[in-house]
Amino acid sequence: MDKIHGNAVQALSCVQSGHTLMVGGFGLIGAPLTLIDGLAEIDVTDLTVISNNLGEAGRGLGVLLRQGKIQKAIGSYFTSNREVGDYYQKGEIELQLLPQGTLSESMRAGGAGIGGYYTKTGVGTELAKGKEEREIDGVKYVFEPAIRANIALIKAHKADTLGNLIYYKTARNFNPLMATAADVVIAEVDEIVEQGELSPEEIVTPHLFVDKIIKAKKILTKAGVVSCE
Amino acid sequence: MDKIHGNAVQALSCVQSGHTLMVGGFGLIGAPLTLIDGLAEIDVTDLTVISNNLGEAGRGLGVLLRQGKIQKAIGSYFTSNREVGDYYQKGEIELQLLPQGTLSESMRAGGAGIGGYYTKTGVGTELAKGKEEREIDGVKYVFEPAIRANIALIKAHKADTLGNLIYYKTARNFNPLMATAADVVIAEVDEIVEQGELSPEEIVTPHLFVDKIIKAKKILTKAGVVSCE
Amino acid sequence: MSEKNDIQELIAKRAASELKGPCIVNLGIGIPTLVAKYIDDKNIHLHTENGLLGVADVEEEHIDPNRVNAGKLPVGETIGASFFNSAESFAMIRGGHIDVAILGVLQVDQTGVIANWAVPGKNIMGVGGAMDLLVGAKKVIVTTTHTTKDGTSKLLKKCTFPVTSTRSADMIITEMAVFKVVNRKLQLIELMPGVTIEEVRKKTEAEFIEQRIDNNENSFAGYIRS
Amino acid sequence: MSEKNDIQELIAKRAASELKGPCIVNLGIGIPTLVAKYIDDKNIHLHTENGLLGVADVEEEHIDPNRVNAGKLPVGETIGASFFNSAESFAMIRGGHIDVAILGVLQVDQTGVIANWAVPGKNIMGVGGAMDLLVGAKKVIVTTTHTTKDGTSKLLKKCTFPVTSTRSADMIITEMAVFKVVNRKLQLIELMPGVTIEEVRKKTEAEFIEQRIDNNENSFAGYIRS
Repeated sequence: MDKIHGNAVQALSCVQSGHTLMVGGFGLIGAPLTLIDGLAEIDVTDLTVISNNLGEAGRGLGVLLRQGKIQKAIGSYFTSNREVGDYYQKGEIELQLLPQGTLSESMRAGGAGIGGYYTKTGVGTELAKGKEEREIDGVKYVFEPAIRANIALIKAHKADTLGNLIYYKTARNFNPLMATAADVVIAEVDEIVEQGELSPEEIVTPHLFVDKIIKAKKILTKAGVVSCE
Repeated sequence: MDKIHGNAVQALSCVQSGHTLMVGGFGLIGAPLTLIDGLAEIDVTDLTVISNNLGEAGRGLGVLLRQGKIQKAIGSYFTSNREVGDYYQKGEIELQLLPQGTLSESMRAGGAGIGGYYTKTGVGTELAKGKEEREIDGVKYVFEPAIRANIALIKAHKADTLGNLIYYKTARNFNPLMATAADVVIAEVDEIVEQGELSPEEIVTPHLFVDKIIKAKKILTKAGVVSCE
Repeated sequence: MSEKNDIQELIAKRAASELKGPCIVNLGIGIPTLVAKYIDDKNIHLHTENGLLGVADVEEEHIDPNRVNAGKLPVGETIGASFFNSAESFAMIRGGHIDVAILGVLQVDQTGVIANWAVPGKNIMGVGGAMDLLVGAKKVIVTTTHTTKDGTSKLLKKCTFPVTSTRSADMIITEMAVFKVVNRKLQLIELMPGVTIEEVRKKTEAEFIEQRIDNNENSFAGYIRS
Repeated sequence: MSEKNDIQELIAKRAASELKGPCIVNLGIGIPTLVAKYIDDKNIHLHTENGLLGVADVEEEHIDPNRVNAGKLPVGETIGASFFNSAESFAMIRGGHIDVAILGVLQVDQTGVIANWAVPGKNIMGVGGAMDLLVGAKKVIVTTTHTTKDGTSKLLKKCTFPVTSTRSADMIITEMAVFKVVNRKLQLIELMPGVTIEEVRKKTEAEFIEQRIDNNENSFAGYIRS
């Protein structure tokens, strides 16, 4: 079975309007910029996007925001794209804010067959309003449900031809978690290597989590996002 | 601060009677055999031991069982030591059986500030008796509380002098989880290397989890457990 | 080879023929372990819950005591294998990332529910990963001898031992026959070579459906092998 | 350097002096980020919640756009650093593995409760790791200017902005004074150089304890620096 696809649009053929998508990255760092470009090209709407941020103004997921493709966003820090507030004010996007630790933990739960869990984070704050509270061994926790997506778009550093992945520095962030929590996982990578080139002890995402792989055509450099075709 | 200790007994000075101990390993594979030997030498009783197995008859944790030091054991597969049943019949040990996935997940929760979680595993079985059941999105789950210990005794392959750890093949098993879920974590390692010798991308247990390190004096070989002093 | 071994190999070989790559397969202890040697599709990847994806056979000289399967037996690793901790391994299982689990059982009932971890009257001493595999694997194949040593059916109307999960297995393979579990009913789909339907009826306590094709006494729905 | 910068550096330097190795420290965005340059103890390890233990300064030529801190600013890595995913990073935070978190605030009240993520009337757009750090870090040090730009006290009787946690900070460091939070009460322990107790009283809405030592008007319990 060949997981390697020639381009983003081809790999994204499974994305449908109304789908929930997880998109990796902490801002633009570790974001699958080529796949996001592909999303911008295809005709899908009413997406729910689960991602820490919505990119920056007009960059990364910010492009999809401007296209009006995002119906709802679940994340922890939308502030990094100043346009999100404008769309929210106009009622053009629904937002769900989660503490960053809760966002990442809920993804892990979703990928691990855990229905939900109790976290200390947020107890007694506005973000816990309407959430079930429970005391365990004298400590207060709030219930958080697992989250999953139809599709995860992630960025890794290297893939082998089987689909095993390793990451690069803080571009790792949410990517390995999203790889576990979606029905279809599409990875954008800097480099594709032969089976056996990644050390079995070092592989962060084993291949059973990965469905499709494309090579990155846009990368983040010191000078900003550049094309590397 | 120097985390490296000269011998097991010295490193174990923090262990007290009545303590709850996590002990790594899947049977003898990845078990901290030198630290277990140290436990056999010191005068502590009424221990609660959290470990997948209680070693084998007279080997690994099986030695402590014979010494009568274990008041309660929490694990998933005691069958591998045929003597556990005898002690249980005589009322000399209390046993708590958890599915292996629940055992490992509860450790992770304990280390991650999660109070408890809902798992599908065990629903409708004898092991779920008395446990809270909850339906989430149409699926039944049981509640499992996090588990923690006073002390974790783990086995790793290499430590650097800061306390970063990497593991070796399937000797990894429960060790990285236990490293997160105890007040004091003591790691037994095959080799101690200089800071910087382990790749930052490859470190499995970052040093903030590790309190003490000793060098292994007993290791598992094809021929069985041998001394390597 | 003893008769017992012959039977186990027969069942294991039949189970292996159910596997089509690409897929991720977890093999339990006992007969399921034997399945490995009948797999020659490189797109079938074996997972063991103690923390390895890419289990391979190992020759005596390459045995590593720290590289074992769930039965603590030495195994090899494929090119492209990876190691991970127990929580990650069970996250794969519970999270639905394993396509097929092949498991041994003590009993299986006519709804496909299995019992494979405890015997009443004996100390309940071990469960391991059995319950996790039952709730998590997309497809569960049971491999078992048709009867116990004393000739009693292992395919029962109702399990008398504690069940492992409320979830039904999807297929049951014995040395006598192969059953599919469809809508919580056993459906005979195949007789093993030389076995008659009468023998299966005699040795099986569980009710099962014999859906004949073309009114032919020996053909069953799905009976495409002989 | 501007007066604003001077004030921030003063606060950061004072916060750095609270840190004694060995310890694991998480630095928030803003003034806390500046604390890094006043640390020269090799046993103080900096954690950033986006997935790095062992944050270091970085010189322009070594900037890597994929190695950043929680404020998305480029950082370096120490020898012995490690990278991990976001869930693992927050497991460290929530699980009690971070010794000290140094955080900026919008407001802090006289029980030590802080508000640092949302302003009423504006869109609530971001929370990041603030709530996790508050519940998880063993010790929380607040670094903040004593007043807002228009001169209003940031140390209030009660926060008017949404709070970040019900947990109190342990210490508050401003350009005017240092307070300890003991049993949910602010206790003045130090005046910054050149600041008088009268000035602090005037600029502080929150009630705080002045526990004088030796009846000396300028000595407070814990006042060991000048």
